[in-house]
Amino acid sequence: TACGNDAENTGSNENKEKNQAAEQLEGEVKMDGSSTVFPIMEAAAEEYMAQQPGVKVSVGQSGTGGGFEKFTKGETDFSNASRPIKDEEKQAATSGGIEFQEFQIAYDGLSVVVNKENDWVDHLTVEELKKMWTEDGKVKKWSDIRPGWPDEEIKFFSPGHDSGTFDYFDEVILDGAELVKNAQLSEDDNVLVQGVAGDKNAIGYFGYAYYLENKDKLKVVPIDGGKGPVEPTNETIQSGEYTPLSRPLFTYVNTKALKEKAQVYDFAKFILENAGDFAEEVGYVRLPQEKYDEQLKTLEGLK
Amino acid sequence: MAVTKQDSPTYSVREMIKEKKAKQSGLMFVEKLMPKLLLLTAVISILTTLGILFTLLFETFTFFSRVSIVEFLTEKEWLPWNEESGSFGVAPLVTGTLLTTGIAMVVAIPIGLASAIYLSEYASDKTRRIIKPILEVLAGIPTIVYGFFALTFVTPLLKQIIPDLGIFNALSPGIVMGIMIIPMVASLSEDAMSSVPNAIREGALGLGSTKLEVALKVVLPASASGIIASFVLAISRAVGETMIVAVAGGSSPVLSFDVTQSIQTMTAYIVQVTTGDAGYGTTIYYSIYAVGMTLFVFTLAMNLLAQYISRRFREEY
Amino acid sequence: MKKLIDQEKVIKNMTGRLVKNNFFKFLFFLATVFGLIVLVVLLYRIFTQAIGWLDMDFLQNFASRRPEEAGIKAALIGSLWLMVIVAPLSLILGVGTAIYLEEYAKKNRFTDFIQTNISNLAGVPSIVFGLLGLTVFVRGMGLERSVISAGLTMSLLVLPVIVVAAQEAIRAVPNQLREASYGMGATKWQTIYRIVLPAAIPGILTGSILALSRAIGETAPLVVIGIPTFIAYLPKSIFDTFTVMPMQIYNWTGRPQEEFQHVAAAGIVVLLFVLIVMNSIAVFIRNKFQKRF
Amino acid sequence: MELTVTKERTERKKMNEVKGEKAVVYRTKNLNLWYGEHHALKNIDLDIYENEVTAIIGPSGCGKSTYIKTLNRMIELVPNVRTSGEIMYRGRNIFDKSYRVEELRTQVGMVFQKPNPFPKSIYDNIAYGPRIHGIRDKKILDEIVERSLRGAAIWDEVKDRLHENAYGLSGGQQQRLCIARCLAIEPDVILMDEPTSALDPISTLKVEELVQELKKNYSIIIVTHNMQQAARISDKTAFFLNGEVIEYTDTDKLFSNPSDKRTEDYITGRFG
Amino acid sequence: MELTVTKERTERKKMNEVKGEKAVVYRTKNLNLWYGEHHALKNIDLDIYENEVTAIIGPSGCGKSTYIKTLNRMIELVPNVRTSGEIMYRGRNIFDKSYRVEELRTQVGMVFQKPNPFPKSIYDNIAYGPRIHGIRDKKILDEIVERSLRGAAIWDEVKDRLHENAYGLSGGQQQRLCIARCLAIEPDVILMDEPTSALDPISTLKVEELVQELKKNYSIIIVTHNMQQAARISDKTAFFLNGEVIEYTDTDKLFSNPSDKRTEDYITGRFG
Ligand SMILES: Nc1ncnc2c1ncn2[C@@H]1O[C@H](COP(=O)(O)OP(=O)(O)OP(=O)(O)O)[C@@H](O)[C@H]1O
Ligand SMILES: Nc1ncnc2c1ncn2[C@@H]1O[C@H](COP(=O)(O)OP(=O)(O)OP(=O)(O)O)[C@@H](O)[C@H]1O
Ligand SMILES: [Mg+2]
Ligand SMILES: [Mg+2]
Ligand SMILES: O=P([O-])([O-])[O-]
Repeated sequence: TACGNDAENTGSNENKEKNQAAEQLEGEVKMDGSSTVFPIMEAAAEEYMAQQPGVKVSVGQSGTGGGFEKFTKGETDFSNASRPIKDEEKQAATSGGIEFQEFQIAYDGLSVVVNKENDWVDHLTVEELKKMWTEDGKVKKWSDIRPGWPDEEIKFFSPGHDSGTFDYFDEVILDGAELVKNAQLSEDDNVLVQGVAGDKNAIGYFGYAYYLENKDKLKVVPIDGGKGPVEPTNETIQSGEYTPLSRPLFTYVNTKALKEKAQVYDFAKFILENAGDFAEEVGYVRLPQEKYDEQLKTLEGLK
Repeated sequence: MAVTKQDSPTYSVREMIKEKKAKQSGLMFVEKLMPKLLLLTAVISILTTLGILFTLLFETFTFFSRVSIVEFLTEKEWLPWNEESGSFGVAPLVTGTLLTTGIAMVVAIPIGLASAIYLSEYASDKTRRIIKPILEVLAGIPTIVYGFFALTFVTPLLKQIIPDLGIFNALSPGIVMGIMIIPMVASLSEDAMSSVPNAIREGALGLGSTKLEVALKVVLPASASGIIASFVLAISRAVGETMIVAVAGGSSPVLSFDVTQSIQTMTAYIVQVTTGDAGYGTTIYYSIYAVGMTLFVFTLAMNLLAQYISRRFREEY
Repeated sequence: MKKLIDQEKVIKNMTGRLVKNNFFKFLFFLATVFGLIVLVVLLYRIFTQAIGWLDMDFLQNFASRRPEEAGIKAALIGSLWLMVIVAPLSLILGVGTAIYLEEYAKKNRFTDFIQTNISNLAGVPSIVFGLLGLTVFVRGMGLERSVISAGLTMSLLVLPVIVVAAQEAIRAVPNQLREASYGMGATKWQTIYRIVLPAAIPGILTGSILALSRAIGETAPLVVIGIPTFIAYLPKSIFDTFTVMPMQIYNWTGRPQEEFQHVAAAGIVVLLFVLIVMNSIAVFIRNKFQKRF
Repeated sequence: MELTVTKERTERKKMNEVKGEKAVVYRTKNLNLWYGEHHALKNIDLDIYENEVTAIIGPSGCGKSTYIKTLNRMIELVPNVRTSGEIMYRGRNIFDKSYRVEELRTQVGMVFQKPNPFPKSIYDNIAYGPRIHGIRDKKILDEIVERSLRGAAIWDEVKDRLHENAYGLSGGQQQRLCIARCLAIEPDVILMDEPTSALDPISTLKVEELVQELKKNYSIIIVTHNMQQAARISDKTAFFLNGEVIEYTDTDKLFSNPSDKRTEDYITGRFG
Repeated sequence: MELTVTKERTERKKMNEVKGEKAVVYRTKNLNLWYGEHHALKNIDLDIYENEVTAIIGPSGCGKSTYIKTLNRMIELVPNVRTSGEIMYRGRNIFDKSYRVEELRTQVGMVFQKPNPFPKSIYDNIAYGPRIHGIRDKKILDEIVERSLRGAAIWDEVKDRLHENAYGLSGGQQQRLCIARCLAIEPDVILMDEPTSALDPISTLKVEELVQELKKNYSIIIVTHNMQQAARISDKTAFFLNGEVIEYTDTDKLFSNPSDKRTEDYITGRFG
């Protein structure tokens, strides 16, 4: 009974799936990588397996770097990433005989937040951000950033150095300069939320989803990237208005697996078809539909 | 009354044993085989160590081909994130580890030993049977749970006493780690103390000793080796504990002994990197093996020291 | 005969000694209770968070992006699978090693070396075992991120704890019992198997409870090995990929949605339940056998 | 030792007659004891006199050890033990809530059936008692140690290895060490539970002589399975059977002219 | 029991004279033993005869236990023990590489100085020996258990609690249980190291009678610190002193007319 699962299908492209459901697949799909991307892929795997119970999808969260390490050794079919693959990793892939294809699946808008009781910050420019967050040997006070702000020490909360989030912030804001030494670092964004929510002089940044979930506890800071202050919202992130702190999220697929394993191809297709929905559901922002369509074509070409 | 030919039945045990013996050639085979099998299991532990050394050494060498070992040992900053201007001095990670371990021991050793004495020397059998398993539940709670307990309960509690306490600090995870280790110290020490024969306790009580005197002057010295062994295991456990410090200690490798501020331990660093963004083949990637190696050498040195002490204390009864 | 001991002074001292005894007794009691209080606080916090989220669905569902639908089935069964490997393997290896060292090994350099080696292994951080497991089992032997890889890693991790506990327990068995058995013409192995081991069981179990509890709650080495977190199927053999409860809980606590904190708490309750069941079985056996010689 | 055991006993008996009745050290009134459900001591009434040796004899399992352990409340270490009745020591009921058991045990030393030295050096074994009672002076301790070891007839064997572990001694030596340990705190009463059962005849003789010597200052209660020993060294003897005191009287009388048939049967080896 | 111990002994002696010299069970030739540096047995030469009771006496620490433990090679459990010389058991040197120690110990049972029951039920204690030697039949085991317990004069006391733990028994009961355990495998020789030192007189008497009974089928070597016991029950007696055999001859002769001055001094209680 090949069509048994159709009833459970949700989503916009029911018709397409009905056609495919005729073909029941089996086998494993192994996916690992960025913890930022994890919730989207969890959703994808969950829904996909409801459709294709014969396929076993596992999703790990070893981090972008850890994911690529496995990926370039041929241990996984997909590697999720919150940044593009680096040259060293490309090299490792080549020497491991791995060919791959990059797909963008959603946007994340890094959100800069301050305490709810902070009534002085209305927005920050990229320069101000850089000034605040770079180490210069002195204690940073709010009054150092903009005259008129309180003469109080700023408390910094940042994701750890080894996260994709920090990496991105480092690239676009710090520009390679050293992060303030007394910043409190944590690998866990929830902890950062607590830190900022607990201290009037705190400032922090993390993924958009964490801000969305804690809107009531935090105050988000509009960022002025040259065209006036912009607050991160679904619209501003998707349209690219929220810059420079919005970043794409990726998944990389092993093209050999794509060719040899029907379930890998099928799952890749499923992701591209549904990633937008799943992204929004778990707190990220969808890409413009053209981007998904474009990538679906690329995928078809790899079959 | 006794064994006589009359009341013995038709069989003789002696004859039966002889008979069976002839058929029991398998017994001698097992007898010869067992020590060899057991030796094999004992050798597994050596293989494990070799495996660890092999795993660590290989990548550590690569690391030291990029970063000089002198820098690793003498530099005072741990800033591996920047490929060009990074600094690889392991000292901040070591002090972070020492701080949290020290605090944990200050909590676990007195409380654990005191619990052991209470359970072994004062508590009734029934109390012991109830309390010991409950304490063991404490040891079984996943460390990740403790991590959040430290962060969301102990740190705010401590902040009431120490207003300057950072949201991440060495104190809170140290204390919680100590609490986690209490059952280990208590349970293993209690076992060591329980194995001191009761006749010895009676001897001391018969001289008019209070229970405290029996515990401290007779039972403790008699079980010193077991107790020290429990301390060693506890210290090692604290040095190697990962999730609590990773969650509640922060990720700031700084060379300072200020327990109120954020730190990073060696283990937390390894977790940070293995779950993080660092690419395969980067210096950061190799640095976790060098840190792992440091951790290994560290625990090795400590254990050797503790073994030396425990040998000197050993009592036979 | 000249009295060297002044009885009056002895009686006078007595009060002080007794006060000291009672004071310390109270202190020791407080110390014992301290652990219990922390446990109560911890459990209270977890249970209040878990309430309303813990139901049959939670046990029967796989993980999900939707907190209401998220369940712990794969991780729970995965943890049990892990125990299926770790418990027998580490016990056999651990007790075997302990017997070898205590009963068979001659006092020589090699024995000393094994002994030292074991004590040192007991101190090697779990995360280092993770690196070992990744290199040797996952990659070296090509076992991938399966039950068997994780099980082997965890077994090696808890092995030294079990060895040390078993050694202490075996050492505590009075020699008179061995002599009695040998005197009956029992072989060495018969004596060990029928006399020494049964007498040492309570001690061995105590150590093993602690060790296995640790294995079931351990996260760090599995993080290093890279056990996946999202799995919506059950392993069919020890060579299948799987996940375990601490990994799943770790994942949930890191999620942005507040509701996942409750899901995590519910997961912790399940984990604690499994732990308590394990402990109870062992405690039952231990109490059944426990005696002082 | 210039006096034979018998001579000394006769002499002492004479003295007693001169002084009249001695003071009661222990007065046991209607003592009952249960191990859980097992009724181990039944309605014991027994007066024990000062500066005498009181022997307790009886077949295995009759409750000798149980009774003697009750006298210094050591029995309380066994779980589920219940008692009723009274034991007055020097006029105070030892079961009184206000009676500190440590005080009782400082006055009432005990030597056990099996040797139980501490896993410490010989010296530290003996010095343990004085030390817990606050004696720190090295010279006094040295003196106590030597005197106690001499008293237990073991000094010559161990004087050259006082700082070696007591577990290196043979069984007999260990037991004498335990006696010495008990002597070190100069108790008022000494309880001995088959103290010579692990000793060879020579050590046994020495201990028996010692017991005679000690009772000048101390009262001694000795459990023994050796009727000859009881006859040799004790002034009074109690015969226990199945947890009851069958007969309690002067040793001479009990062995020469027992008033109970069961006593007679036992001492002549006729029942069992 | 209709025969007194003495009657029986005389009878047996007569029989011996009729049969002539008995077979040698154990022949010890020039045995030396060291505990590390301590020379504990010195040039021991001793022949032990079949169906006799051989007693070993001597002061504490003289090496009695050491010697008897050497006879079933139990001494090997002590680390750093060295021996030289030979012990022939039934014509084979027990130190031979090819002699399996388990075989030796199955033939040579042992009862120890301190009771050492296994932490098992009474039944399982007795059944242990037969079981390890492959006897599994429940009926036979039941019979062996009863017979052995009766043999050790403890059946009546424990028959209702065969499946309770042996540690619940009193010291004396435990020791008799250990004797029963040894009887269960019907050895050829029984070594006893002060087997009655923990027993009351009645049990002691029973065991002594039992020893007499057993030697009809078994050869018995018994260490005792009780010279009366040696005199009562043994056929031959060896007197040990400082690890040497001072005198070894017929018990009657040794106690009535010792040829060595030291023996005389010892048995008359004159030295120590
Ligand atoms: N801890 C205990 N629990 C239960 N019953 C006990 C305990 N100790 C002794 N008994 C029982 O109480 C009775 C008296 O024991 P006790 O040890 O006083 O005898 P005893 O006269 O000293 O014997 P022995 O001469 O063998 O030492 C015995 O029947 C014994 O089995
Ligand atoms: N394991 C041992 N290690 C070192 N020396 C020992 C050991 N066992 C006994 N000895 C010593 O060997 C000598 C003989 O001891 P053994 O136990 O044979 O004496 P024994 O005649 O049985 O004395 P007892 O009547 O007290 O039991 C003693 O001096 C004793 O101290
Ligand atoms: Mg007794
Ligand atoms: Mg001996
Ligand atoms: O898990 P990351 O997205 O921080 O690499």
